[in-house]
Amino acid sequence: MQVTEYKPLIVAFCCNWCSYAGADLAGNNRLAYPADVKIIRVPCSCRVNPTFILRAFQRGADGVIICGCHPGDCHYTSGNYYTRRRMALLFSMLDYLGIERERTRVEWVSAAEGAKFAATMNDFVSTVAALGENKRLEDLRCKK
Amino acid sequence: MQRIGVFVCHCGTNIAGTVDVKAVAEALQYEPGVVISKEYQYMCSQAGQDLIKEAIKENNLTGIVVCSCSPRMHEATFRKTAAAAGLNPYMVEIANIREQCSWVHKDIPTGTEKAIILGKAAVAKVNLNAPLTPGESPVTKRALVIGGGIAGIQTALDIADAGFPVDIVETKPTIGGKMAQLDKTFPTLDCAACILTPKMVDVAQNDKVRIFSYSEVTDVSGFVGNFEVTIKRRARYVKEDICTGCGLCTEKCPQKKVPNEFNLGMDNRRAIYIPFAQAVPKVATIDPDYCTMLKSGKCGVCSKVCTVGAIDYQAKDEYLTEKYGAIVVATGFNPISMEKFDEFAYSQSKDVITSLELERLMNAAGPTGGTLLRPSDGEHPHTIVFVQCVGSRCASCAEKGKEYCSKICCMYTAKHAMLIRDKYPDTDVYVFYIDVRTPGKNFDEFYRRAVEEYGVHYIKGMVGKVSPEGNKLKVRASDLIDGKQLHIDADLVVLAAAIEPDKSARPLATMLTASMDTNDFFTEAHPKLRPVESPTAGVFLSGACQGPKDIPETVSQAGAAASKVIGLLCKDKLTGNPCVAHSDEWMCNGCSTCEKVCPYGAITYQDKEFRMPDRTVKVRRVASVNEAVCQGCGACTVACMSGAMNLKGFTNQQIMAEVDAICK
Amino acid sequence: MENKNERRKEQILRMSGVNPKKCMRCGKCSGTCPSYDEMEYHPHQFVSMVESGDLEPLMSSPSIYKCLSCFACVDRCPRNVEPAKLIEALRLTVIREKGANHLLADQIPALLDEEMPQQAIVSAMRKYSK
Amino acid sequence: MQEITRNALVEKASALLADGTVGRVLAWKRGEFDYDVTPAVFQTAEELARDLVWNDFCGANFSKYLIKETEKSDEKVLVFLKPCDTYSFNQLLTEHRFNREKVYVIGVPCAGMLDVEKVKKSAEGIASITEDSDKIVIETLFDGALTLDRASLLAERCINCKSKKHTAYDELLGEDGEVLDSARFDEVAAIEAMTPDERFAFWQNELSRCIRCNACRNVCPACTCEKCVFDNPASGLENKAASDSFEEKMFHIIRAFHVVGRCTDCGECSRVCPQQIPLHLLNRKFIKDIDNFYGEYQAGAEVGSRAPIVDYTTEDLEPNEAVERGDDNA
Amino acid sequence: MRKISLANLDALFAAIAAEETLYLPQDTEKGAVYAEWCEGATLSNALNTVRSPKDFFFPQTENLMDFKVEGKSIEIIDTRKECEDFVIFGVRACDVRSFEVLDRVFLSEPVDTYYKNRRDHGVIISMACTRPAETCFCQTFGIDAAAPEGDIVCHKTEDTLYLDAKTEKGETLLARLSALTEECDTSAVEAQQALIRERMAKLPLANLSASDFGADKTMEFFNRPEWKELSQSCLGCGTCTFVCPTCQCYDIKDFDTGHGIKRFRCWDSCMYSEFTRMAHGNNRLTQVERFRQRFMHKLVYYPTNNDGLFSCVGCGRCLAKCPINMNIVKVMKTLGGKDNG
Repeated sequence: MQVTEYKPLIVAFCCNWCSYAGADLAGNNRLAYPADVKIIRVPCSCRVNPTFILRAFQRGADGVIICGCHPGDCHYTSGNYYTRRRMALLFSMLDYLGIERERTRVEWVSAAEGAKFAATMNDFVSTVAALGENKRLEDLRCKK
Repeated sequence: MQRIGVFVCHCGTNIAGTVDVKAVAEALQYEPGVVISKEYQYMCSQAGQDLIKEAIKENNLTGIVVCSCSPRMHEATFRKTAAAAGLNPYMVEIANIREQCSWVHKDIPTGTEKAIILGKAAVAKVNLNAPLTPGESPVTKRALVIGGGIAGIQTALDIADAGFPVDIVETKPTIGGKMAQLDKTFPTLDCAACILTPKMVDVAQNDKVRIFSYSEVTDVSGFVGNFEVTIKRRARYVKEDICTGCGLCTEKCPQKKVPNEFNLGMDNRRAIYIPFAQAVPKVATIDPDYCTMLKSGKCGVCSKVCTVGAIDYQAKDEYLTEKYGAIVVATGFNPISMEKFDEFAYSQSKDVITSLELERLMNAAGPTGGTLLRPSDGEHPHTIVFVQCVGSRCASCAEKGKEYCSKICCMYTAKHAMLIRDKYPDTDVYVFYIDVRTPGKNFDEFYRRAVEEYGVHYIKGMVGKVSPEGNKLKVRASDLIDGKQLHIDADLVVLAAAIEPDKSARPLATMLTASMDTNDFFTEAHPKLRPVESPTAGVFLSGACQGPKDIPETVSQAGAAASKVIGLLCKDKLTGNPCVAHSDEWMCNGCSTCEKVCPYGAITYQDKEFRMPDRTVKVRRVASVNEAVCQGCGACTVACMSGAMNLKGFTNQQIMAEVDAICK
Repeated sequence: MENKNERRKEQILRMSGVNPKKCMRCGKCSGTCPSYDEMEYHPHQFVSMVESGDLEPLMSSPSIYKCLSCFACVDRCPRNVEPAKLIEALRLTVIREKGANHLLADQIPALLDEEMPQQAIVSAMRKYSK
Repeated sequence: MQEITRNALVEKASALLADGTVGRVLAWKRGEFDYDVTPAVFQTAEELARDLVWNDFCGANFSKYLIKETEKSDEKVLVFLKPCDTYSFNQLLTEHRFNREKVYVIGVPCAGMLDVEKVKKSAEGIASITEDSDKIVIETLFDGALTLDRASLLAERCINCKSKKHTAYDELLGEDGEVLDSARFDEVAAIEAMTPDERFAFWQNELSRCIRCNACRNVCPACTCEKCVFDNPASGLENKAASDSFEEKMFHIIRAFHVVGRCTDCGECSRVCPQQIPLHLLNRKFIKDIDNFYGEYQAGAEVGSRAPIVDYTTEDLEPNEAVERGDDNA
Repeated sequence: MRKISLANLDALFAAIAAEETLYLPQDTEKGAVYAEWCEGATLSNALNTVRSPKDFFFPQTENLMDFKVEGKSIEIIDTRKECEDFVIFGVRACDVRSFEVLDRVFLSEPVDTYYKNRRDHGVIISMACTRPAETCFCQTFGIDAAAPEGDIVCHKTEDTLYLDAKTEKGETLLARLSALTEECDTSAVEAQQALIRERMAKLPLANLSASDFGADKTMEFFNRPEWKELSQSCLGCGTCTFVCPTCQCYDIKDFDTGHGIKRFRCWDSCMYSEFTRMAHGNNRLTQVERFRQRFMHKLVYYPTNNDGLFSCVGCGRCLAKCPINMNIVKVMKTLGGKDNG
């Protein structure tokens, strides 16, 4: 496989109760993942507005991942079920507009899944790195 | 414009080892709004906190960013620090540069660069923070306990003892629950009825407690401190306040062929019945499925024999609505169905029974008057096989068994084996087990006594097959220690059936918006630290509805739930979480979308008068959030197209500022 | 040697698709096995011995041919361990390592009698051939 | 050819004005040219007799006007709704946008509306347009008369008409139709079948023409926010610039997302776009996905239904699968 | 006057494009648009483009300057680039007039240097209309579609293109093209002009009169009750303003890119509720007021400040594109009914 030098910028939205705790656990266990991942804490994955995702792409993000509690485990009972529908529709739309589907992802990471968090981030970063720079949803004004 | 202080923690070398903390502090001091940026060895230490407090006072800071460990670790600490220095605690943001930076990245340049970005994001957020104050709501000083088993009874008694009125809703005609069906209790072998019935009487006589038996909860609205609950009182066709419980009607009723659920269908009762002698309330109930008077209008015997005129064939279901400050769920458990375990022949042979059925067979008030007789032929069984873990710890098929350990079976089986050997020394008792789990006070001693003193054959291994042959039950099992397969001709096989939450729990959870796990056990707010609270504020858990429990555990959890309820009801007002949704009424178009997604029913709509810019007055339908109910998930904020709904502490603007800062 | 055994174990687990770690040592498989008394090693032992890498004794034991492949153990195992599949994989490993079928197709007619059920012939082919 | 005549509408409206059932009438008003029709409020029978028009160019959907119109006074408003308009009507009621009691709905059957752009493409300098059963006769300024098939001039939304059935009315003129089996998703499927690069090129070409005039939003019966996020400086999204391709994509994705489960596919957005961007293809993609992922759902088919975007089941497909699923549809 | 055979049009375009960027109307599936000429591109026969040519001088969005923030210091960066010469070919009489309307706004003191820069470098080659549309009413504002203004004026007949330079800029360009063109008399052009004028007279809006409107008529029209009825179906979208060749309102905003600020301006529309929003809020609160503003500006305010010149040129774009078909013609007919039958 070709070694890519591209360092992507990844925005990860993590729900406070599961995935953010999962990320903390990955830290506690010193499970490394690329520093390209920057986490934003939200109370629940259902707090993530599609606008935030587009905004991230506009400002130069190359990939956006949303992490929440596993379906059925939402701290707020049903938040991640709404996330699931919203993002299914949004991702399908982005794909329809010809935007690389690999740039967006939803993963369910529980507070106990530090290893899964790190593995997911490693995988996502390498997937996005292979795609290279986000050109289809970029805002030229935001380029340096 | 905010005046922000940035405080970068070394956390010893935990952070400083991979992050150049000085560089971080330096880089952040030029961010908009930042007036001071410092680093220190341990920010969470007293000295570190003092440093923050001083900086707040000296620089008149309006907000602070602490670059340190996870907010899950010390956000509360630093909020208190800020509050102590006179700053609103919600003007604090944490940049997680330990768990999500120094601990997962290896080299200093990378770690430092990321820490700076995380710090910038936190600064960008604080720039848009606003001081938040938690809202207040009054508390209705009355509790509801759903379920009248030992858990519910104990909780109700404890709450009533503290002086608060409490109502018990029980679906059965009597309270008492599963414990009332038990014979003896481990590990002391007290008679269950002897210790339970006095409590039932206590509860019945306590003037703070109302018992709604033969009733169910049909609707719950409101929120912690202010629930409004609709209770359906099913028609029992007997006037509860008049019936003396003399029992004459239950003797005269001509309909004798009604399976007696209290004895698990092993004998019959009448169509008008009192479940058992010590029932509370001790009043008769007519079973409308069997009463010929109710079904065809012919009979009326009970009405004729009743000396006080308590029978009322015209009775209807009644609904009553009551306000409560707290709700305790104590819906209990049931053994799972054994129908699907073909290998144990439960459906084929009457002599394969469950442990609960055995309890009734051994109970003096049971169908056999306490003599252990085979259900098929009424003979005395000589060889009895107990099978442990039937449907428990079962990963294979979800529709058959349960993945969890049912917890109580090891001990009650030891109890059964011991009692049988004690009463009928001529019987051979085999217990097939996978593990014997006895973590409890005097539990292991109890189990050892069964083996050592009572001569119960404990065999490590599992029964593979039970096949009825003639009047015997051929049991094939393995003995893993001796390395042989056993073939036993048994007279009675007792299955330790897994237990599952009562079926009423799931619809109830929906009404309460309380969460459940995949097995339909209620989820606790925290599995270790808040075991008797549901994540839904004001809803508490008591007994087996939360997970399998034995009686001592149930009673102690019942007490714990009661003390939580008392703690809540003692308050005159509740303060909430200030990070709640807020509707901008000028922006709201009244579409009701947010109302649909709110899992707590925290959003309501009302028509309000607005003075429009052109000086006209207009009535508009707008959303308003009940801050005491809102838990702050934010589902509504995304559902709201116009952006009228926002989440305090996590506003659209704050999150976008974080995005912008990260994507610089 | 160590390596060969490890490879073998890995292959057996892969072929059978069984994860012996799921076993909770209840012995229901052995309790249910109709061939129990014929066997030197019993179904639950197969599971635990494969897990501990103790393959040689199993492979040289006639027990592997005593399993009827009736799948009672598979059906009743509360943890979905599927011992019969493990035994079958062991059997296959033995036959493959021998380099020849234990039973050749043309040997079969001589062994047939009228009483023999079709099922037995089919399962015998599976059991004794690569 | 529309089944109901203009005079029938005028008579009906005049009668209801006369007997006091309604105080005003929302209907189409004739303009300078035969294709020039403006939504208007009529107060008197004289105005109706003079100016009301009902022809092949009465595409405008009145549902949204009801929000403003019902607030003006306590009188009832008479509104003429075509079948597709009634879906928007119901959806607005679902969202409590106006008081049903203040509206008197007359359902008008619709034989499909003509696309003015198609008409103008086939003839320059239009003097008049007349109908002759299934033919349209266009009298031009310089080239004499042209006779064209009516079907060839139908608007895309009418070719793919989803329903001839009125989902709401107080009174119906003529016969009600049926919900149709339309091929409206074919175009979406064709785009789905493209490669990602082709799809990107397609939309880049379409959306880059956007001039941010907001006609699509302002005409949309689902866009009834008190203040649109794109007009609200506090939202962080406000931007009038048609600066580079991102802003338009952002605008159209978010706009489509905001009407998910609420868009009735009335097609007004595409009709009014001065740059002829096929905006309905965005909304229809969402509708198609909803049908595929969560079961068929037609916004506005009834009042009070819960849109799939604000609903869920525990068995819903995962977002990452949703994209895969899109492929299978292609 | 010079002429060139239509067969040689490509050569003419190539000669222009050799030194200046040449834009001309080209057909697309969705109507004619101005696009840069390149080998093989053909001139559209459409009457006019969907969007007006005002973009060339007053683009929809334009970056004005950048700010760079470094620590506590702010640096202002002038992002203006020297504009290169360009030629717009085929501008109709109405659109040519629109440049005069824009000039009076942008070139009066203080001069808009961004606009002037482009205006100085642009050469306008106009084209007389032969087949006006039913939506045309340029003659209402004294524009002669048969004799447009411009640096070079063109007439296209069946087989020939006639070119006539009207300004110094035009003469320089035409001189450069002299090898391709030949001198001719004006007879063919005059014949065509007669035909055009005859056609113009027959247009449905030929008799539309603006005589009631004009400078200093504010009080006559401002409080007319008809505004309410006229505006009641207005959606408040910006279509009319954005397709209009003379609408010149813009908004200036700062865009934070995360690593600097870009100050840009973009077209704005008086139809928008946020138009000219100030600290105290909006000065035109209702759509009636916003609607009235647009037409009062075109027909009264602008003439008042600009020697009676109307800021409508009768191109008909708003008639064609308004989603609800409300337009200046209907406004004029309703309010200025004296001469409009």
